[in-house]
Amino acid sequence: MPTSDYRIVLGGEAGQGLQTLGALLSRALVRAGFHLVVTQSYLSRIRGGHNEFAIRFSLAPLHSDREACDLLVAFDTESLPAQTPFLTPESRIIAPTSLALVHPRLTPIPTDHFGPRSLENTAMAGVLGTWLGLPMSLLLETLLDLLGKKSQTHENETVLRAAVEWANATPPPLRNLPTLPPSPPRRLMINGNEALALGAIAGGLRFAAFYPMTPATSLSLALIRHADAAGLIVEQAEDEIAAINMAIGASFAGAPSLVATSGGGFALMTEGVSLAAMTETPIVIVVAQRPAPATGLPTRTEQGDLEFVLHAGHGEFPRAILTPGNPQQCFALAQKAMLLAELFQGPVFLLTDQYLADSYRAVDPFPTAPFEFPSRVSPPQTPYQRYAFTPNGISPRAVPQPGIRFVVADSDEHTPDGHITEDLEIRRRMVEKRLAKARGLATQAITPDRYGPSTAEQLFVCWGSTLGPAVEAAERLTAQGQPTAVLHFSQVWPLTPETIVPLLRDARHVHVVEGNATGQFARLLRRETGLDFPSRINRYDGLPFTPETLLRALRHE
Amino acid sequence: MPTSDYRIVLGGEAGQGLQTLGALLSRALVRAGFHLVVTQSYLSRIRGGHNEFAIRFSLAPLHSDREACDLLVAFDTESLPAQTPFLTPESRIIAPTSLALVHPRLTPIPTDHFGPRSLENTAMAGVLGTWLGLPMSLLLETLLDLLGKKSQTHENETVLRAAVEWANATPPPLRNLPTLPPSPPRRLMINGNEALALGAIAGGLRFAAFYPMTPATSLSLALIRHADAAGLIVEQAEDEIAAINMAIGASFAGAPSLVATSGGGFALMTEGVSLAAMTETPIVIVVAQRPAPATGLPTRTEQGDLEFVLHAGHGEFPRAILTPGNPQQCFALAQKAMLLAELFQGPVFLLTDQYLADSYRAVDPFPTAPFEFPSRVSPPQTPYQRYAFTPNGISPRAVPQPGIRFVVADSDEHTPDGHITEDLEIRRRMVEKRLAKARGLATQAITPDRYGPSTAEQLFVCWGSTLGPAVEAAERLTAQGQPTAVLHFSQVWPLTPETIVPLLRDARHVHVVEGNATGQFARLLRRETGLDFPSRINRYDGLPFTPETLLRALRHE
Amino acid sequence: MNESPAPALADYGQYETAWCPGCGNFHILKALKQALLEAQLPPDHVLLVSGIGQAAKTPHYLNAHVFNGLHGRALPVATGIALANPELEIIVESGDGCVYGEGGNHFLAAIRRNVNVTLLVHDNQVYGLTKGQASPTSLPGTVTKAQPHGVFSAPFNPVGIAVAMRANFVARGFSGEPEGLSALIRQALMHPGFSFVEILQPCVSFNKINTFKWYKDHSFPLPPDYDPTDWSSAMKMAFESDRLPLGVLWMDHRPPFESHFPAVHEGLWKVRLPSPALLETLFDSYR
Amino acid sequence: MNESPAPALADYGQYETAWCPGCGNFHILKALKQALLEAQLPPDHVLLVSGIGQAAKTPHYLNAHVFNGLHGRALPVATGIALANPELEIIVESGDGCVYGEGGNHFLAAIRRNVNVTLLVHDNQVYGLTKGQASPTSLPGTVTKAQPHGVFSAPFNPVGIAVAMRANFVARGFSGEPEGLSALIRQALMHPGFSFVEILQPCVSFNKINTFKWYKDHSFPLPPDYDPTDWSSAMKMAFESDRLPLGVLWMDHRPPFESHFPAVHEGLWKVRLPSPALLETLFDSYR
Ligand SMILES: Cc1ncc(C[n+]2csc(CCOP(=O)(O)OP(=O)(O)O)c2C)c(N)n1
Ligand SMILES: Cc1ncc(C[n+]2csc(CCOP(=O)(O)OP(=O)(O)O)c2C)c(N)n1
Ligand code: SF4
Ligand code: SF4
Ligand SMILES: [Mg+2]
Ligand SMILES: [Mg+2]
Repeated sequence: MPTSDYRIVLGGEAGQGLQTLGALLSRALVRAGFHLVVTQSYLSRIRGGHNEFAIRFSLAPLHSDREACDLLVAFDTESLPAQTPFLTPESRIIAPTSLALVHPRLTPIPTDHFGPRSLENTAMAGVLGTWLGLPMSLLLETLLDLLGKKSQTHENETVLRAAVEWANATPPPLRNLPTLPPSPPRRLMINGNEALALGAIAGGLRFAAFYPMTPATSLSLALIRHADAAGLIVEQAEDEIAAINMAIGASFAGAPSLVATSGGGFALMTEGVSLAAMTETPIVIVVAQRPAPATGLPTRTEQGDLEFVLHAGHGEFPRAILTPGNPQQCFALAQKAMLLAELFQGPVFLLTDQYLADSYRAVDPFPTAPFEFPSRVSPPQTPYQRYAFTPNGISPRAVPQPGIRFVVADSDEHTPDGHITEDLEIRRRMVEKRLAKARGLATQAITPDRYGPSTAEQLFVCWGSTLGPAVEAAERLTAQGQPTAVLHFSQVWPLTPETIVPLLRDARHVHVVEGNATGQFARLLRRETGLDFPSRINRYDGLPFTPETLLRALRHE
Repeated sequence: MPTSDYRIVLGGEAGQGLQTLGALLSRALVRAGFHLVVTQSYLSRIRGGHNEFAIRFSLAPLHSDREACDLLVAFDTESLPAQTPFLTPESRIIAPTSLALVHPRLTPIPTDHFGPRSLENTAMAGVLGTWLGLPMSLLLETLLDLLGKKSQTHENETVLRAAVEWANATPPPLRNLPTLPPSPPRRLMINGNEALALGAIAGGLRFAAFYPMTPATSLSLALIRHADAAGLIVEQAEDEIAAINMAIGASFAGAPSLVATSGGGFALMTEGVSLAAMTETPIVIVVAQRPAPATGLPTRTEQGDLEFVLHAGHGEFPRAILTPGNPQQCFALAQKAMLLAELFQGPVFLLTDQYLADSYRAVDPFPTAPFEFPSRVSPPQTPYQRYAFTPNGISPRAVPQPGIRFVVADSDEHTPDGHITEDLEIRRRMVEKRLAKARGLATQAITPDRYGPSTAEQLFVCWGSTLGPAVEAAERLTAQGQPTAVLHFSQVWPLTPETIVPLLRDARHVHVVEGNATGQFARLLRRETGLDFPSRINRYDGLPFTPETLLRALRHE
Repeated sequence: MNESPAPALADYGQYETAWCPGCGNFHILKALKQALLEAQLPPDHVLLVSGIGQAAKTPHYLNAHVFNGLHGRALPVATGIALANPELEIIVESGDGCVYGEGGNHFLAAIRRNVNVTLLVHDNQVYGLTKGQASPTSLPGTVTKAQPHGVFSAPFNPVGIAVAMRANFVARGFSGEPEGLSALIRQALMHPGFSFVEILQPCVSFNKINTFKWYKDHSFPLPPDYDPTDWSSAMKMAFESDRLPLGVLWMDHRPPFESHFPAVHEGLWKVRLPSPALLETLFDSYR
Repeated sequence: MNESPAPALADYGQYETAWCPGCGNFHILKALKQALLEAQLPPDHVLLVSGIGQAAKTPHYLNAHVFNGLHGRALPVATGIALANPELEIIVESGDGCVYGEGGNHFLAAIRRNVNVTLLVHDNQVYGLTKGQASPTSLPGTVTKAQPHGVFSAPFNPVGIAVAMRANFVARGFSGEPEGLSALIRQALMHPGFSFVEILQPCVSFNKINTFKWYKDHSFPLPPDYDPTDWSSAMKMAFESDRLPLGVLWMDHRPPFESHFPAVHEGLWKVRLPSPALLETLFDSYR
C-alpha cells in the first residue's frame, strides 16, 4: 500500500450535497498543488440512494484510483457497510454527529454547531480542509468560486469560518497525510468529457447537436458553457437521428461538427454514420459507453461497444476510432479527431466510457500550440466536382457558397459531380475511391504506447480508460519484482499490423484487459494480426477496473 | 458452353410490361416441367430506363444464372448494345417489327398485327411460347391465372391466339432448344423473399411489421397476400424504429414476430435489436442487402452488411445469423429462424440480398413435415420470474395473461423477476446468463455444406446467395479437369471452429468469394479460426456473381 | 374478460420508489391504482408499457405485467401487444420527453391508428432523469444548463394536437388533483380505442417554473356543461394556453384499429402452426 | 447577399428526369424554377436539401447546391445548414412519406424551431418510389398491395397541424396549377423563418384515387378577402377536408431560430481556430 498518497471517500445520498463538498475539496487540493484522481459512483436517480465521491491525491502524478479508503466521510448509514471492505487499521472515519454512527475509529463532527443542516457540506469542507492542511484563504476562495453567482454566499462563508476555527482547535484524527506541495503550479481539475470538449474546440469545432444521454450529456453541457466565448452553436435536437443529421448538415455547409451520445443513442445514429461516409462529410462522433444492452445501467461504466462502433452503419467505408485513456489524451485526441474528420471527410469516433467521462484529474494546462486545419477549395472553380476521383480517394473540398457551381452531395451512388447514378462502372470506382481513404487513415494511426520496463516479460494490453489502472498495476508488480509493462491503444482502428505485431510478440505473458465480457479487442487483434491471446482480464459488473482488480485477476489465474 | 439449357433475355423499359411477359413465360416453362432461374436487373424508377429480365431454363436442376444469351427479346434499342457482349454466333434476336432494329440474326415479330401496342407483351408471349414448344392450352391457362381478376381477359386471349397461330405458321428461328420434359412434376416458381415468407409462416409466424424498403418490401407483401389464410397481421409502421418495437411488443405478448428491411432501415432498428436481447424477446430480423453506404443503389445487390449485422446493437449478447443460398434454404432457414428465436429468446437474423430476394427458381414444394414449437409456461405459477437464472441461460417463458403474476420485462438491468436494479452483483450474473445462451446457439449451428469432388484441391468458400454461381463454376472447373469444391455457409454466426477448421484445412487453394469489397467473411474466419485466406474474389459493382465472374477471376489471379 | 376475483387496492402492491420526495409522480401512481381499482381491473389483466425517464419507472411501482422498453418507443411496443393480445388492458406511461420528444412520430401514428391503448403522459415540462434539460413542452425562455439563454423553440401543445387530429379520447389531468385525475384515467381506460391523458406533473428538482402552485394557478376544471363530443369547442379549449382546462376535452368513437383484423380476436399470442394442408394451398399460389 | 448577375430561367438548367410521363412532379419543378427566377435567386445562392423518394429526386433536376440525404431526414440536415451558413437560401423538397412518415418527428420540431428554411412537400398521398404503399396522407379505405383491405388509419392533415402549431408560414398549392404554385413558393421563399408549402401532386402510376381531376374537383382558391394572419379563420380553413383550400393559409412573424445566435451571423462555416489566449481562458474555468 503506497503511503505517498491519500484517499478520501465521501458517502451519502443524492441530494445531500456530496458533489459540492467533493468539488470544493478536490478543487482546493488541486489549487494547493496536489495531483489527484476523483471518481464518482452514483445511481440513476436524482435524490436518495447511496452514492460515493472518492478523492485520491498525492504529491506525485497519479494514473488511477485505487480501492483502499484512508478516510471515510459518511453522510448516510450505508456508507460504513459499503466501505468496510476497503478500510485498513490505519483508516479513519468522520461523520456529522447527527448521524450517530458508531465505530472505534470514528470522529464525529458537530456540523450543526457551525450552521444549518442544509450547509452541512460547507461545514464538513471547513473541518476536513483544515485537517488536510489547506489554508483558510484557499478554502474560502474556492468556495466563493464554486458558489459563483449563487446566493447564500455570506451564510456559507460564516459556516466555513466557524468550522475552520473548530478544526484548528481540535487535534486532527487523520494519519499518514502527504505534506503540502511547496509552490503550487497552475493545474486544471477536469474530467474526460470536459477535456474532450476543450480538445474539440481547439480542433476547430463550430457546431454540435445532441440529445441528452448519460454519460455523454456533460460533454455537450461543457460545450454549451463555452459556446459564447468560443463562437459555437450547440443545439439540443428532438432525437439522436436529428442530432447526427443536423451535424452532418452543418458540416456539409462548412462548420466542423460533433455529436456526443451513449450506446443507445448511437444505435439511432448508425444510419447517419453511413450517410456521412457516403456523402464524405466530416463528423466527429463521441460514444461514451455505459453497460448495455438496451438501457442497461445508465450511470455505470463498460467497454462493450467497440465492435458495434467499428462496424456501425450499412455498407463499407473507412473510419477511425480513437480511445483516449485520460483527460490529457481526451484533449489531444479530440483535437486530432476534428482534423482527421476534415482531412479524410468522413466519420471519426472518440470512444470513451462513463469512468473516463466522469472522473476528474489534476492536469497541466493543455498545449495551445498552433494547429493546422486543412483549407478548402474557394470560388470560382467551374464546374466543381465534389467527388472527383483522386489517387488517395480524397476529393478537394468546397463548401456551398455563391460563386461555386455546384456543391452537390448525394446519399445515392453518384457521379463525381455528386448527382445520382446507376452506372455500375462508376459504382465500382466510387467504392474504390472511398475505400482508398483507409490507406491514408492508416498512415495517421497512433502507435500504441508502451509503459513500464523494456525487459518486462509480462504485458497488459488495453485500450481507452483502462490505461490508468493497468499502468498502476504494472508499476506495483514491477516494484514487487515482477517486471510488467502496459501496451495501451489510444487508437483501436485502423490497426497497423506492421507496427503492432512486434510490440505484441516481445512479451511472454500477454493479458488483454477489457471492460467487457467477451474480449472484443482481443478478437479484433486476432482478426488483424493473427495473434491470439488466451489470457483475458474482463470486468463487466459496471465498475471500472482498479489496479487491485488486475492484481487479483493475476493471482487467480 | 453447356447446351442442355437455354437462356432468354428480355430487355426493355420499365412500364413496358416486361415483368408480365417474363412472369408468363417463366411460369409456363415451370408448369411444363423445366428447371429455371430468373434474374432481373432494374433501375430505381417506375417508368423508362433499360431493364432486363433473364430466364435460364433446363431439364436438369440449375444452380445459378449464367452470362451468355441464347435469345434476346428486345423491346428497346438499348437492349442490343447492352447484350452484345453476351451474344454468341448461335444466339438469336427477336423484336417487335415496330422497333425497327437491325441485326443479321434478328427475326422481327409483327406484334401489332395481333393486337394493340399495349398488349405487345401478350403477343410476344404467344410467339415465343409457341417457338419454345409450349402448348397453346398451357400458355392460355397461365395467362388467365396471371391476369386473375383483372379486366381485359378477353382481349388478351384474342391476342394470344392470333400470335400463337402466326408462330405455328412461321419457321422458328431459335437454335439448340432443350426438349420438353415428359411428365411435368408439381413445382413452384418462387423467389427468395417469397420462400422466406412461406418458411416464416411454416415456422409459426403470427405478426410482422415493416416499413417499405427495396429489396425487402416484397417479403412483407408476400406475407400480406397470405395474411388472411394464415391468420397473420402485417402492419406497415410509421418508420423502422416503430416496426421493430411493434414486433418486439407482439412477440413479448406471445405472437412469433418478424421484421424485414434493408441496410438503411436496419440501421434504424439496431437499438431495437439490443432491446430484444436485453428483454430476451424472440424476434426474427430479415436484412435484404443492397449496395450501400447510405441509399446506395436501391435495386442492386451486395453482401456488404455482414459485419454490421453481426455487431449491431449496443452491448454484448448472443445472436444467430442465417444466410440461405437459394429459395429452398430460404424456406428451411426462415422456419429454423423462428424456432431459434423462440428457443433462445432473442434476435435471430436472416441475411440475404437483392439477388436472392428477387430471383426466381423452380423448386419442388417445400417440406410440410410437423414442426415442434417450444411450449410456454402456463398459469398459475406464482411468482413468475421472467429472467430466472438457469445453467443454459434460458429462462422458462411465460407470456402476459390473466393468472400469471407477473410477466415483467425491462430494458434496464433487472432482477430475475424483471424489475429494474442497480445491484452490480446481479448485473454480473445477468450478463453471464444472457451470454450463456451463445453456447446453446452454437450447438444448433449449421455445418457448412460442401459441394463437389472430395478430392478437390481448390475450394470456393462462400455464404448466402453466392452459393449458386460458386457451385456452377466449380462444376465447370471440375469438368475441365480442375477438381473444385464449394464450402457454403448457410449460417455465418455462430461459427464453430471445431467443425469448420477441418473443412477449411483440407483444401490447398482456398478462394473466399464475397459480394463486397473488403472481404468481411474472410476477416471473420480469421478472427474465429486463425486461418487467413489471402485469395479473395470480390464483386461490388451492384451485380450478382455469375459462374463466369468466378472463372475469369481465377484466370486473372 | 375478468375472471379473477374483484381486486382490492392492496392487490396493486406498494413499492419503494427512486423518485425525489415531493415529486408529482407519487400522486399519479396513486391515481392510477385508484382508477384500476374503480375499473375493477385485476393486476394480472393489466399490462403497463413504458419508455425511459422518471415517469417511465412507474410500472415498477405497482403490480401488473410490464414491458419497460426504450426511451421514446413505448407506443409501438404497446401497439404490437394490443394486436397480439387484445384481452389485456394496455396502459402506456411515460414522460413528455419520451412521448413528445424522442417518440413524437409514434405519438402521431398512435393517434392515427387508434389501437385500444391508454396513454398517460407525466408532463413535467422537463427532462427529469437526465437532470433538467428542456423538453418539447418547456415554456419559451426557460433557462436550463442546456439552454442557458432560455428555450427558443415554441412549446408543443400535446392536447391541442391530439384534438386537432381527432384522437379518440383526449383529457388533461393534474397530479395535484389526484381524485379528478383518477376519474379521468378510469374514463380513459373504459373508452375503446386510443385514449390519451396528458398529466400536469410538477418536478420539484428541475422545474422551478411549473410548480404545484403554478399549475394550480394556471389550470381550471372544464365547466359542467362542457360537451366533449363537440369538436369545435374542444378545439377552442385545447388551444387555451393562459389557463389550462382540466377534464375530458374531446372524445370520438372511431372503431379501434384491432377491430379490422379477424386474426386479432383468435389471439395471435396463441401459437398456431399452419397445417400441412394450409401450407400446400399457399404453395399452390406460386404455381 | 446577391452579388451575382440577375439570373435567367436557363441558369437553372434542364435535365432528364427519372419520373413517369405525366407525373405531377414535372409541374412542381417548373414552378420552383419560376419562383427562384422571380425571387431573383441565382442558382449558386440556393441550396436544395432532400430525402429519398420520387419527389426527393427534384434537386438533381436543376442547378443549385444540393444535399440529397436519407429518407425522412432532410429537415434536420437543413437545420444544420441554416445554422452554419444563413446566407444560403435553403429549400427542403421531399415527399409525403419522407416528411410526414419517416420524418414526422422532424416536421414537428422544425415547426417549433422556426429555422429559415422553405419546405416543399410533394404530397401524392402514396409511397411512389417503393411502388405504391399507403402514406400518412392516404385516404382511409385506399387499397394498395400493402393495404389490401384498405387503409385503416386516419389521414394526417399536414396543413392543419402546421397551422395548429402556428408554423411561421403555411400554404397549400396544386401541381395542376403551376402559376399559383410558383407564386406560393416565391412567397414562402421571401418569408423569414420556417415556411411550409404542401403541394397536391398526382402520381399517375400508383394513386388512382387522387388524380389531377380529383384534386381539381376537391380544391378551391382561398377567397380574395381571406386574411392569413387571422389564426382562427386559418384554423377553420386548414381543417376543411371535403374541398381543400389553395393559397397562403396562415402566416406569423416569429423571429427565425438563427436570430438568437450571434455566432450564426459571423458564419460558422468559416473555420476559425480559437486563439491560444482564448483557450487559456477556457482552461482557467477549470481551476
Ligand atoms: C435513445 C435514448 N436517448 C436518450 C436517453 C436518455 N434519457 C433517459 S430519460 C430521458 C429524458 C426523460 O425525460 P422525460 O421523458 O420527460 O421523463 P422524466 O424523467 O421527466 O419523467 C433521456 C433523454 C435514453 N435512455 N435513450
Ligand atoms: C430508412 C429508409 N427506409 C425506407 C426507405 C425506402 N424508401 C425510399 S423512398 C420511400 C417512400 C417514398 O415515399 P414519398 O416520400 O411519399 O415519396 P414519393 O416517392 O411518393 O415521391 C421509401 C419508403 C429508405 N430509402 N430509407
Ligand atoms: S427529478 Fe423531478 S420528475 Fe424526477 S423524481 Fe425528482 S421531482 Fe420527480
Ligand atoms: S411513381 Fe408516381 S410520383 Fe413517382 S414518378 Fe411515377 S407518377 Fe411520379
Ligand atoms: Mg419529463
Ligand atoms: Mg409520396
